[in-house]
Amino acid sequence: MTVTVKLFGMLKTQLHHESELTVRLDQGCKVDDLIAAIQSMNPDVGDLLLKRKILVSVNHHIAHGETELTSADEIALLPPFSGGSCTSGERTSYVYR
Amino acid sequence: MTVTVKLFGMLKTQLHHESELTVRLDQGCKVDDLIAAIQSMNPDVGDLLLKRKILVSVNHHIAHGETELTSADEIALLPPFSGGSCTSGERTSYVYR
Amino acid sequence: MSTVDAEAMLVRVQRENFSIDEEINRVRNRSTRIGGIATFLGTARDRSEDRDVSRMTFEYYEGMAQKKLREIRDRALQDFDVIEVLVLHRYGEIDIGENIVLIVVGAMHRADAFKACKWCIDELKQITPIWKCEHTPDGQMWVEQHP
Amino acid sequence: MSTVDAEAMLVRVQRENFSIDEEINRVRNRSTRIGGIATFLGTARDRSEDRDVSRMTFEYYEGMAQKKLREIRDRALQDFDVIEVLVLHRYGEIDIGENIVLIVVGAMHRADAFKACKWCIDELKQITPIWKCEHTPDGQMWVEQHP
Repeated sequence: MTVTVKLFGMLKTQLHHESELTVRLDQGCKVDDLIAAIQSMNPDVGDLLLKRKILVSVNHHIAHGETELTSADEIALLPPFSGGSCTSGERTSYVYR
Repeated sequence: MTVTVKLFGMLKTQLHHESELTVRLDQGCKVDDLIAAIQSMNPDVGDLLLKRKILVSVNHHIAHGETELTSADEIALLPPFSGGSCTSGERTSYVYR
Repeated sequence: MSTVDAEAMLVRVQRENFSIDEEINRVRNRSTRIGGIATFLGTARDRSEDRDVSRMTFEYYEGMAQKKLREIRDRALQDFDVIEVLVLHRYGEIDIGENIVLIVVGAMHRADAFKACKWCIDELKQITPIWKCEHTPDGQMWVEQHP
Repeated sequence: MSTVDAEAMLVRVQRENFSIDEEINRVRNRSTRIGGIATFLGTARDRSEDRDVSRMTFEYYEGMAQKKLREIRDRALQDFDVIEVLVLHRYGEIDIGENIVLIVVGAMHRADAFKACKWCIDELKQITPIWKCEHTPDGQMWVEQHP
């Protein structure tokens, strides 16, 4: 099956300036399998997914590795959130757009 | 000498609906003497002054009993403040206007 | 507007209602370093303990009230890591739901803005010579609050 | 406006700027029991750590961002003694000094309003899929914040 994965923020830059990614997976695949597939495409992004610095959402819920996927699911990769205003003493890291 | 004492809030009600009080005092009198004079005019208000539920201000500063008074001073009796909005779980007591 | 006039607008006791957008802009315009603005708006409730309230009247001590509000602003600016503070209280007759008091604090970091804003309104209630009279079905009463 | 429409206005992600007076009125108009309204307004600062920032762009995940903001409002209403909560975030290009995010909380008592307001903005930053890109002299950068 083919799943479409939405990309946001710095991930669009890191994954070839696309806002969506299409990934071929076996029927009955899990989020862990999706992460492995992305790891082989882009090891940096794969590592951030494994460390859960980037999260996977399925149908607007944060998913864990065992969550099963279907081609009807709305899947997204979520880099660290940075909404709100810059009002705390946060460390900041940057990725060029 | 004669001093003029400004009245606010519930004190205007308690002291004959006047916004000022004129009190005759000896030269060199202190706030404690003013309180004694008010005590003889209105024991209820005098008691609240002695308990410091009502404060005396002299020239916009909260005064203590030993503060000396002159006829040029701006003197006021300040009942408990109730500015701001009614937003805490306060006990409230009332005096009819 | 001169600096003195702009500062005078940051501490006021006035009869008229105010626009919160306008008051926030006075604070915001003081510095582009501001990243968070905490605001407290006190409004007139229709209940006071177990009494219905239909309206209220605020009285203040002209001169001393403003002096105390300036003290509050100065101390907040000194004791907290904040950039600007505005303190505003109305007097006269105020209907249910209407604005009574406004504190606006601008800071680089939001935690400081919240802390200073809360301190200002707590302090205002303690030290500012302002008095509230509530209009109730039993008549008009001066309110004395015990924290 | 129906109840459903009025509720929908209390949680929004939108490009346009907003009036704080209007948003506060949405909260105020929900109940005459409200005596204190705590507000947090996040504005665009011209510095981010040691970099000059000339502008910023916010991107969000349509659908999921709104869902998370609704969750924040629902949990605040449930976990704090407050009467109404409004949560609003802008997206798109935002100039220095402009509004980014607004939380408005109305309560009977001011301490509850402050606590809930602070919790909402802290939680918003943790769980809402919104991303900021800063325009700096070195180019445009996606910001990743570590509390």
